[in-house]
Amino acid sequence: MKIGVVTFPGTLDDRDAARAVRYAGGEAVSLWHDDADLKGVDAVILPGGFSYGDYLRCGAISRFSPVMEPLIAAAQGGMPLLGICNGFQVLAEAHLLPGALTRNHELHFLCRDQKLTIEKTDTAWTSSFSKGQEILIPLKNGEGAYMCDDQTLAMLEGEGRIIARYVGENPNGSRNLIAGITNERGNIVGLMPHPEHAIDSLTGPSADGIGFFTSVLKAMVK
Amino acid sequence: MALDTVLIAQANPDAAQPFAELGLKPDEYARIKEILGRRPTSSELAMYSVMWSEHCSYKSSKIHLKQFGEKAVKSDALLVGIGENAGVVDVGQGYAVTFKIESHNHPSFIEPYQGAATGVGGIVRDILTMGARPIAIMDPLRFGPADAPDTRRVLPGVIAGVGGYGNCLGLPNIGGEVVFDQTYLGNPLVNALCVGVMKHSDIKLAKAAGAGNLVVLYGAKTGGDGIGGVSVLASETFESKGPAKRPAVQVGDPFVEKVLIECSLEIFAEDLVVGIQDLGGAGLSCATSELASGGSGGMKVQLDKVPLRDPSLSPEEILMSESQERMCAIVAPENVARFLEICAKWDVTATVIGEVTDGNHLEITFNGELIVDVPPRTVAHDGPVYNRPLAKPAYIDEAAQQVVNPPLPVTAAEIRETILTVASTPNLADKSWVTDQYDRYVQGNTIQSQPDDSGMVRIDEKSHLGVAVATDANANWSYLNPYEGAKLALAEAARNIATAGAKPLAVTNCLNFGSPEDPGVMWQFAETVRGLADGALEMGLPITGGNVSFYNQTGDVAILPTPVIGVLGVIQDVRTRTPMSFKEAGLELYLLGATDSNLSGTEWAYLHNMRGGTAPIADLAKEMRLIDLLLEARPLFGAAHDLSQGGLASTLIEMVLRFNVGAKIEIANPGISLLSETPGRVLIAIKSGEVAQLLALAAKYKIEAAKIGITGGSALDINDSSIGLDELRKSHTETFKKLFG
Amino acid sequence: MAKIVVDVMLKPEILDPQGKAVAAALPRLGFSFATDVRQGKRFEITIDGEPTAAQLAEVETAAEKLLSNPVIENFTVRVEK
Amino acid sequence: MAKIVVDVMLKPEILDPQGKAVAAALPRLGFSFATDVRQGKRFEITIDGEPTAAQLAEVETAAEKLLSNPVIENFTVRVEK
Ligand SMILES: Nc1ncnc2c1ncn2[C@@H]1O[C@H](COP(=O)(O)OP(=O)(O)O)[C@@H](O)[C@H]1O
Ligand SMILES: [Mg+2]
Repeated sequence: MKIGVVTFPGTLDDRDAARAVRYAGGEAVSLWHDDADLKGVDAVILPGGFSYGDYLRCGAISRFSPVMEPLIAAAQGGMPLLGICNGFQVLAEAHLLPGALTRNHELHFLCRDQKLTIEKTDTAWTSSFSKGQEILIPLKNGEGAYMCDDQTLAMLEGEGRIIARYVGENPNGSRNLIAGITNERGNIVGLMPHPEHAIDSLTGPSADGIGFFTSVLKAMVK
Repeated sequence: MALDTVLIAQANPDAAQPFAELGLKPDEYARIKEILGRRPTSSELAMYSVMWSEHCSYKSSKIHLKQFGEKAVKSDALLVGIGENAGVVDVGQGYAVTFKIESHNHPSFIEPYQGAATGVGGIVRDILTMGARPIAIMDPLRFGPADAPDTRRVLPGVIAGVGGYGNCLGLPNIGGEVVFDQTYLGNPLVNALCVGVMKHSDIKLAKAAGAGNLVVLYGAKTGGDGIGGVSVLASETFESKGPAKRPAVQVGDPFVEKVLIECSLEIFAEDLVVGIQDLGGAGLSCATSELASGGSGGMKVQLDKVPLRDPSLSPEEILMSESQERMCAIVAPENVARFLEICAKWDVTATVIGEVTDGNHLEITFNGELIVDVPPRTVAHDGPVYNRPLAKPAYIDEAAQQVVNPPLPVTAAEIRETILTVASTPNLADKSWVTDQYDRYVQGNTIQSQPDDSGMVRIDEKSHLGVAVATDANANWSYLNPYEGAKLALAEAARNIATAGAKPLAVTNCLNFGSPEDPGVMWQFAETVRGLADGALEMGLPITGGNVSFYNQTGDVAILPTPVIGVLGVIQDVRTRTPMSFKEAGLELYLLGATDSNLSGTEWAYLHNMRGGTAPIADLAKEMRLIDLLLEARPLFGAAHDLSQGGLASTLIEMVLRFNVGAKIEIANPGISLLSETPGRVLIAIKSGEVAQLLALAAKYKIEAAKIGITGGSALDINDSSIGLDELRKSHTETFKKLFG
Repeated sequence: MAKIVVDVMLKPEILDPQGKAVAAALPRLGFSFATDVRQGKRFEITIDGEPTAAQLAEVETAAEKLLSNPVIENFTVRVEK
Repeated sequence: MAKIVVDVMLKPEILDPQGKAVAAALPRLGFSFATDVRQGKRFEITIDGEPTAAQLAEVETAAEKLLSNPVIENFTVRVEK
């Protein structure tokens, strides 16, 4: 099972995402932003970081990278695609997912161990979890507040497309405590916190994050 | 604008030059003339003035820093020592680790965000220059009083700047310090440390060897950053109207640096460079003269080839610009095409600006005219050396006379009150408000970070080899006795490494002081260096590099002498480290090391406005026995945490809050027991069944070991007093939010 | 040489934490003039010569596609003297 | 009710990484109009009634002390209709 991990200039968590794929038992293939070639991968991760310095708006410049064209087409055709943090921002900027990620309400970069509940388990990236399961993974970003208009919010809630919510105090001002969402089909997922930093309790707050990566491997076997 | 060339300098030897405005003394100017056998061109004057500045030439400190070489221990672990961009240490399995601290104090006072950000950027480039991948940063910081209005301007900006730059580079922040004192109000200290790792074979040096090899400048374009001072050259020598405004502040672009790191590492991996140097202070002046004098000595540079962000820059300004995110590489001609190709891949501007030549002339031309022709060593290494007068300041003996007797808690209510005060005082309060703004997870190798005693990162995923780094300074003790203060800071940093189970290997330092022209300050400095050199020798640790920051003073009030000492250690398997606290109830708490009643220089005395007394005398032989004990007894420990500022009180607070497991403590003489800061102490948690083994080892290493309590519960109970963990946490964590939130 | 200015502001219904923080800071510094503050971005684009209608149309497109995110932001384009 | 606009831009001699990134992105998207891009901040301040001279003077002071950093930025204040 080959999972592509895209590197944009300024991407930081590509090696961690690749490690998470390996830990889960998959093969990680690195994809370069400037190369419109998906190298035959079965799924793709857009990892965290500060692509293009997060200048202008997070993800705004990266979404126009050459690799995005075949990627968008493949994802629209059903290929599993996970955007973590900056990757989520890219997905929102590319309108593959609704809404936008905006400045944290306290206006600081925030790095902390965050509890989430998994609310949707029938997506390509969350099937290893049980509904309502609480997990602990790092949250780290400056612009992680999920924003959208009321209509979109009602749609997301109504269709059950919120895959994970923050537990407890709202860390960044996200509407309805949204930590991650999916598209209708369940193959594209955007998640603000970082499961790739929680695959081993030696280096992370838990090993809870591995579930996202084992999920997609299962989904692809099917 | 007329160009001052070597020919003109020869033809017009008596032209007046603004050397004083550039910070050169008349005798220094005379020496330049003597070296060149003529007056310098304005470009040469620019180079000498900046390279012979205190910051670049170490003219006041050199004579003292020599001791680090003279007293050095012979260490097989040291692969590259003082003199290069950063020292390199062998940590085994073919890995080499490099680390260094630098200061960016003054710029951070002027523009806190950019000052701190570019401070991080600069030290990271120093580490990259050695051929290493940067893997972690730390940020020892000092500010004025926590509630001073200017601290509310400086601190949030500095924190945002350290985070803004470091986070964007993808470097985990694994520790640092935040300390407040009145003397830092106009002189905040922003020190930044970076650690990097490489294979032995990848070590790179700053040398331009091999005639015919090319000089490649790559990274950001050159702008007018940080050259406020040099504009006098343009205004006085050339045009009466003067040049456009030149910013004194440098603005960093962390995105460009991140790309520069990846691009450089790809270049290193293909072995495409002969020598390399980052551009930091003194920009191209420094890089070209250091590269040339580090190699065979000759170099030709075409300055007009330098890509400019601001086309109005004069050659003098291009030579002195401190624009960030630039590197200079020496590349064999056959490798240049590939070098440029990698740069193009990363969208990094790269330009061949010159070549290495035979001989010992650094020749710089501008549009074909020779504007610099100097022996590079005279610029880079043969700067002036001062043996500045020094005198023990009067305050030392006065302070020694003072009685330090702050009120001590006796009753249960007083103990409670004391613990809450210690928990919430800004110097000892929880620093999450700061560290939550730093990414500690990126790269996926962080084993320890704040609030642990040391930062620890894994460097090999398979073998689990790791390194630990701690930085420490105790300016209160350094103020009372700079010699002992330096030794005590060294011992503390080493101890902080060892509590986690890592073996101390090497030392770096950042010496922050007032004006070297004040004999009292110079004495503090000399005593500090002597203490550090003696201490490192006694502990068998090589000093691999460092940095000196002078002129941190407001009027004639200097900052407290603040030698920040960094110690690096190695741990064979990070999975076996000792955590700083306990998750289990029922463990016995043992205090290793004895406590004495000296309260001088403690946080408790400071809280009661008592700054006098005498510092403890460092017992490094005992510190080393304690370290050996910690390393040998490690398998027995459930937790180990160092005692330092805030004494046992602070250590207990941090331990019970770490994993939210309380403790029951029984101590005689609670005031002294809780508040003394006697060095050489560690609190450990151990299973009852293993105590006998511990005591045997403690006896072997002649370290006192005393049971003071037991873990468990949801409160910190000390004798008859009790504080619930929730209340304690609130008091510990609220301080920073209230002040800066 | 001309300067084209693109102003980008969050839509009124989108929460603006930066503007809110400024609005809260002003009274602490003794300034009482503001009833509301919103913070946005200003782009100054330099072009060679006087802008043509075609160029201005291009700037509009760039403002819509790149400089702003229509999900949360509005923009205006104008030529500045 | 009136709107006062404060525009804050980095001084021309100061590096503007954001503007640079935008300028580099435009041609990649096929836009060739820009010879330079600078990015700054725009504050829209709402006040009750028409602004008085005293209020405008206050806004100037606030712009200098809070909204901009004079070490690296310039600002302009104007009333918008
Ligand atoms: N306090 C010190 N202790 C030991 N070495 C020092 C100290 N200060 C400076 N050095 C060494 O002197 C050399 C020059 O220092 P510096 O100018 O800071 O380096 P760079 O030019 O790379 O910034 C370096 O090798 C540095 O490690
Ligand atoms: Mg250097």
